[in-house]
Amino acid sequence: MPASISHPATSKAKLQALRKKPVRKYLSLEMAVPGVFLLSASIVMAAVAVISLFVFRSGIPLIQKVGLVSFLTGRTWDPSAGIYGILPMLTGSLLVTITALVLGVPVALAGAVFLSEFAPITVAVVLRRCIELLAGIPSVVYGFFGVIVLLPLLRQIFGGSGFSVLAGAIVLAIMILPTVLSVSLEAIKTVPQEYREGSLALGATHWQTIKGVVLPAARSGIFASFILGMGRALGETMAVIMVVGNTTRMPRSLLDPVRTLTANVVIEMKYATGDHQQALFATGIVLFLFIMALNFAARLTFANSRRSK
Amino acid sequence: MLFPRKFQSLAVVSTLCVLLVAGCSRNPSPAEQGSITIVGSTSVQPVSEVLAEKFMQLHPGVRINVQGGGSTAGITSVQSGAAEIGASSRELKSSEKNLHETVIALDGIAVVVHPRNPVSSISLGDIRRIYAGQVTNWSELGGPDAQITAVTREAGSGTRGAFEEIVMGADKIADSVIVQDSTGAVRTTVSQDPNAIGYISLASVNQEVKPLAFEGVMPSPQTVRAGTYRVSRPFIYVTKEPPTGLVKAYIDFVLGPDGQRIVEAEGLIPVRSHE
Amino acid sequence: MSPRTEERLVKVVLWAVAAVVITILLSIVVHVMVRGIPSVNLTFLTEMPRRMGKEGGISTVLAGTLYVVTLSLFFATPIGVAAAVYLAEYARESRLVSAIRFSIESLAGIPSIIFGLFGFVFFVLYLRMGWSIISGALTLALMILPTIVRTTEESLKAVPSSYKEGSLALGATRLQTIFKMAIPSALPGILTGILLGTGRAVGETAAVLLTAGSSALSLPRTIKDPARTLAVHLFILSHEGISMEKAYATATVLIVSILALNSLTTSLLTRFRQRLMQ
Amino acid sequence: MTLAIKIATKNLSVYYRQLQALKYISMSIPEHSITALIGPSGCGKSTFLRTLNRMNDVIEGSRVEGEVLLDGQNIYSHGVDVSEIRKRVAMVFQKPNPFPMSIYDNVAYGPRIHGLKRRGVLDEIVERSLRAAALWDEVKDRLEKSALGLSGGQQQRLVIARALAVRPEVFLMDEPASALDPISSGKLEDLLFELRRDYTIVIVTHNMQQAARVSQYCGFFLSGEMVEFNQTKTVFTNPRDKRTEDYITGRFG
Repeated sequence: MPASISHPATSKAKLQALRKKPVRKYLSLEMAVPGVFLLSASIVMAAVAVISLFVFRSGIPLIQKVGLVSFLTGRTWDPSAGIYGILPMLTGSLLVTITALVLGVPVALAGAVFLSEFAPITVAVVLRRCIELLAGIPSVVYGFFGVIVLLPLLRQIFGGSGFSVLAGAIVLAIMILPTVLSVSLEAIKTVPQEYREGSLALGATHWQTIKGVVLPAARSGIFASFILGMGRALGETMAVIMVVGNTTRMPRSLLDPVRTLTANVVIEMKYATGDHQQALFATGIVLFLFIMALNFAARLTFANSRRSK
Repeated sequence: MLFPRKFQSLAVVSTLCVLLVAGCSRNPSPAEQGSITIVGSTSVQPVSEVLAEKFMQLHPGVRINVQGGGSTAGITSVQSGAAEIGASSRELKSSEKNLHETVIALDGIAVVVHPRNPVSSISLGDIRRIYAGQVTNWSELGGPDAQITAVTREAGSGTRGAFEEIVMGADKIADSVIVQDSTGAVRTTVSQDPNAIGYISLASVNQEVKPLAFEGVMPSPQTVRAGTYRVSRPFIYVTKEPPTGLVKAYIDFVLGPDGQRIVEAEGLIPVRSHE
Repeated sequence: MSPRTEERLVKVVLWAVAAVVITILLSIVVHVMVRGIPSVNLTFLTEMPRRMGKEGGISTVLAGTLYVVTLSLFFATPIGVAAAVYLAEYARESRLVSAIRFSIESLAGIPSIIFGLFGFVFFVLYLRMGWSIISGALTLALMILPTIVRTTEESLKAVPSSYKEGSLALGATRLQTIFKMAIPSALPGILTGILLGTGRAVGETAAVLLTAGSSALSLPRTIKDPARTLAVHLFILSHEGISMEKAYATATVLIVSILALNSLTTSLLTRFRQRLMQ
Repeated sequence: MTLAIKIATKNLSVYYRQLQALKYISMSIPEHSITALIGPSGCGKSTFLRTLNRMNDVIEGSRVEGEVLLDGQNIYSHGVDVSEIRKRVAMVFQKPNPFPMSIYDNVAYGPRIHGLKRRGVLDEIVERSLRAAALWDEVKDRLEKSALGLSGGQQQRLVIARALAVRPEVFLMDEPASALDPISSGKLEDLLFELRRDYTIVIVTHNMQQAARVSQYCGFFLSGEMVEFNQTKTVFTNPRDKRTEDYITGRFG
């Protein structure tokens, strides 16, 4: 082949290669990398599936054996006799959680309103840092504090052992405070400034504006913060164990000791075998479904809020 | 059993995968590699740690990991091969009897109250009635007029098992009794509440709580060993097979004079004479 | 009550609430630190714990914490960021996407004890990883994944679409736009997510206890070795009643590290914002 | 044409931290008329408007010097009830800002915060205000629906109705038509003519034709100063200041 022909041909091919190569490389990357992204996103899905699978598989046999209804409504928990009823723990979890919300949510909400509307800049900065720190403290420290400070205090005031729904609720109220506060703070902050100005321009006071326009406009976000707080309270373990007394009897007042679902799992898992161990996994399943349902509720409220905006 | 049979074969496959993923392999015979994992009862953990420290001092090439997790976790781990030695503070269940067990020590269980509590001795009947929920005020036992805060361990705990067997007999611990899930938590509760009563490992008794004489006998290593103090339980090392190699060397050390001296120093009751 | 008096009253109440919150926080922190600080010194930080932590220091515990947390970030960060990029930049409303979103929210809501149970049956027993750094790290990675995904997605979405359009209009491909424009702009948010996750991992007890074990007798050498983290150490010290003095000291170290982590986040963010402003 | 003075400012200056945004403005706004404020972006006309009902208080770091007299009373003097001032001096913003609640609740919001609770009276006020804002016919069947479902023009008239419900004396409007299409904008101008009989209106606008069409008085702002204030006719046909002329004839950017 004569060089005079081959030369321009190769240079042309080279040119083409030069022009095409990076493009093709990029095209394949453009196709492949999103696949990697999707794969990563799917890992999360797979994780939830595998977690559900393993936890369910370890607990369902017992629920089948005992029967779902008698498992959920049984008032006696006596593993040595093979009796597994979690109604006291279910009640305990709900009682502790609801009391914690009743105690913690108003404070958190007030804190959020204070931070976004009334606090001078410096105070707000200090307070926010404190809230962050509060959120970062491991739950064991809270439990620790509950045992050493709270229980003796409750003993002094109410008598008895101090171990109670109330003790658990107070500790949890402090623990969920940062979550509820920061999420509702975000919700309040995203309320457009125009709403505030509109209300002020009508002669409303600052507080009337907050009450009449800002809080209603942020209500779905605030509600979501309650649900998040509730989820945290329901799921909290270590701090609660240390202060609620962990009895398996149905509580009759806020001053009675109780056991929560999480406590049931953690306390007995160390030494449980066979049916007993499965019963603890089954307790975990109940907790799991409960929290999933809560998440679902939160999701629905979010979806509703988006639609109304 | 936590897992159905068919998963065990799957487990083999997955182990291979894990070996690939983790990039480092577990030697099938850990004895030669010089590493032992002891998993189990948190009551046994402190003495195991001291024993392991000493053993590692004597054999610098050996590595011993001591884990908590509870008796069941220990037994399960031995069954599944995740650990060489399981530590149990309760007697093995009949379904677990296929494992090999070595009693390394005895542990007395002391009934304790707040140091300011005037009561200093208690009968078996009284304890039983307190825990069964029939006696609820200290005045019924010659103490002040105050409600009793009875504290027990969680279901399945070795300490509770021994307590139920020896003290409670056929009676059940009432569901109104406060449950704490560790020796330390029971001790803290009793040390803080003047009206509390609890039971803990003799080795964990300190000046924060006051041990009661039980049926007229004070708990001590001597009385437990002599058999006059009746509330005690064994500390057990569980292995899958009769121990061999490094595991055997370690257990022999524990049962030998050095090991048993450590056992005694930790407040437990040796099972072999070491004089 | 007139609106003006009402407003004054509300202000007083809110100030009082803020004061109460601060007081509670400070009393917890001060209570722990006052008892802890005297025992925290170089020996405490560099010595191995002896007799379950009753004597000695926390060197192996510090190392264990470092290993477990770093490894969990090593797993969670790339996956979390990639998942967030998918959700923020590629996802259209579809069944798959809403399933992914629901999974993330569920994962975020699962209590740590469930993670612990799962990690125990899956990593420790089923995959036979045993109580090890790797089991603990994988469990923690799953736990902090939603935090990273959510914060990263939020910050990617907060990048003005005009930036992206500007980049695309210059002929950059979508991928180039993501890597050269979107991710760098969202970096502070991504960093916050990672640090938040770190905080959660450092403070977690139940999940680590059940998966990474609690051995603290020697320095872990490989990822198959068990480890004890600071939070677990604190739990064991206080819960088993081993040594309150050491427990307070450990709690102090833990609180100080969380504080340091928080300040690091804040200062990084401020520096980043300043750079953007210039 | 001599009318009573509703609002007067004396040496009014506004600072945002170090920056002086308004410089010594003295102006008298006559009653029952429409006063337009014109000028390029950032000249201070919106700032000026917001000082007239103390909406500037909301902005952090702002500081006012000088006096604003409403019926001869300085609204910045000590002990003045800001709510009372804002009740008398209503404000309509550039972007319609109905609250995320029903149409009815939007209009009833003002009377309610000022202590009115009786449903019958509220119904009456809502209807009267919506009629006055020329919106009643369009919304009378959907009063319980969310106000966010209205069109932009309707929203802006709703906001005016909401302000009317508190019976103000003065209306401040900050470019109320700039976000609206020409038809809605026309409707709004018609409404302004109606309102002029009972209220004093101050309107900021970018739209010179609009200023010329609707207003009787006109003020021209530039760089925080008021260059010229006069009858609209005079400002547009015979400006006294060269800068006003340049602006009106479009010589500014």
